[in-house]
Amino acid sequence: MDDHQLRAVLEALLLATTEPLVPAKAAEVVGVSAERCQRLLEELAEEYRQRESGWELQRVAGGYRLVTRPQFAPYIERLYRRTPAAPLSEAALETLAVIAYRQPVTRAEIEHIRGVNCDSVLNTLLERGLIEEVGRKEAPGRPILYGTSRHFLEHFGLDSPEDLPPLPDEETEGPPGERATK
Amino acid sequence: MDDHQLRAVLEALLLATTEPLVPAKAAEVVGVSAERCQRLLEELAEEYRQRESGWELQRVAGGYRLVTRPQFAPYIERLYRRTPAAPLSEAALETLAVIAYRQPVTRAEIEHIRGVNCDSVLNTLLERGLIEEVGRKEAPGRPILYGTSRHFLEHFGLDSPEDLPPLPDEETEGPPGERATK
Amino acid sequence: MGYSVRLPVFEGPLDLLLHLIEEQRLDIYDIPIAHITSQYLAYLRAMERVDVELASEFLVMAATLMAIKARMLLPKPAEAVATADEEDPRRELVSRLLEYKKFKKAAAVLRALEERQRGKFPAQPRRPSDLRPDLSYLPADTLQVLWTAFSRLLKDADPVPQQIMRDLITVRQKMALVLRTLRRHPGRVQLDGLIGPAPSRTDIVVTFLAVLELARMGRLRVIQDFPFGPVWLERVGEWHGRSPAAGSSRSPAASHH
Repeated sequence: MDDHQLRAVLEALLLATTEPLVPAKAAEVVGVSAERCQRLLEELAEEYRQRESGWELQRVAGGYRLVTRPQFAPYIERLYRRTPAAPLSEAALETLAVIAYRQPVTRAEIEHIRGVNCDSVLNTLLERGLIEEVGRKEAPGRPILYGTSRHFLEHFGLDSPEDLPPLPDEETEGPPGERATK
Repeated sequence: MDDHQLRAVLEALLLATTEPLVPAKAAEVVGVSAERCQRLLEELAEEYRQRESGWELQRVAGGYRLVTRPQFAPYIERLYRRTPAAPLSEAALETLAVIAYRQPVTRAEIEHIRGVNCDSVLNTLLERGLIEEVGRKEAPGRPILYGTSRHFLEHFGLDSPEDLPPLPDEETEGPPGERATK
Repeated sequence: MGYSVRLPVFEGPLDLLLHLIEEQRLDIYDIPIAHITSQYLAYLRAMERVDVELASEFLVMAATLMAIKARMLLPKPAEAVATADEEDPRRELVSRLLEYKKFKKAAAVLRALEERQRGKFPAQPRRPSDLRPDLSYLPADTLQVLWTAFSRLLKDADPVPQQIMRDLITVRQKMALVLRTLRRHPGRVQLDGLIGPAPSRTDIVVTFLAVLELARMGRLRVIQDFPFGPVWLERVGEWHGRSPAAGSSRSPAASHH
């Protein structure tokens, strides 16, 4: 199969699936190397950019996904009366932030940081598939450890957890007594 | 809006739905003439043909629909069928049994019966398309209700969950202590 | 402070404290504890007046603040003077506030990422119409296995209350209702939307069966974009006001056009 044909196959696969298309998976399906798929997917992404299509090839959760360009959202919403998924609540975002940056983390650790009970918000996040149980902590009671899921990456358009921006001001904060000025 | 931009809007509209896009409707949403939309859609169709994309613009019942080109169907099929070959675990089977016979049922109810956390097992079953969300229970937290999927029923040639073989001695079951044998 | 009409809502006591500190530009490393305590208590009283039920954590924090205030007022015992500097009663509170503040900022970052992502609609999947997921990994005797697994479970479980009710609305009636709803709404309809505000178990089952039947007949498609995501129904066949005339109604969905 030449590059031209393979590119068309990849486009068909992209259009046919909701899951981000992982190069290795596409490679297995077509019977070519993952590197070639990856290279051609990058080429496609570039082509759509150049051409100023209505869509873009987004790199997310380790794969590639066709999404409409954000500036066209109003037309889509109007024609299909589709609304984007409801935004997460502040409580959910705070909890997710703690989990994302501290994973794997127990409920008690999250609650200590947020200063409030997190039972119901954790349930919501589990139900929406944004977090998942990743194990048990070797501590009294063997509490559940939580981490972010693949769907978390998709929801925020991230390729991997490493793509999260660094935690703000992490290095400039110090214990009270050790700071000379305010 | 120039032709170039309008073309991108039409592409976004085509990507976001599987329903045929009717030129008059698109025109209404964007605020241009139906004829212009029609002309640009025809141009797009021609462009995808020339370029030998993985998709084509299909004219169907008064509208236009983006579909994968038929010769790529085998790859798409293989992508979907690339399910993990591993058989279901005992835990997954137990959970599936509870859902099959008690649907619609919440996670809490399943966990009550199985006596263990069922989060990851439910995810497995959802991913494999054996169960699906069928609604929400009108109870605090509006928990998700699970049921077996259409594919589950089809696979076993069942018309509805009621066609499952009856449980043994359903009426003779009592609390553990009241049964003489196991 | 005039907390008059609109009271801001806080995620918790730390959120509230941070707000007070930032609003009044106080130094987080040298919190005027008596001042902040009275502000904090004023807010709690205001919330009480408008009948907002406060989480118990707010009250725990009030107690903590008062304890810190008391410790700061206490004359230091003579032998403690030497080490006084390293034991600031506010120390733990400050480090918790700083830690919380970091995650509050991180939450804002996530909010921005989410907002950017919400404008991007993913491609709706186009499956070849005859495609079914591969269930071949299920052993042939799965039904038997299910049956055994479940009866074994029942032995160990408390009996689950089973309700058996007469159908108030038949599956066939429900099918007609579902079709009408889908006709009225172009695009997709969420499955939850088909079930009334307070559905009985029976209603849910009947709706479910009606949807299953319609899907089997090829009249609608059931779509879930991601695991745990909402379930959507999409009409297949008659559309754009055209009547579901016999024969023509199914064709648009099939890929053999």
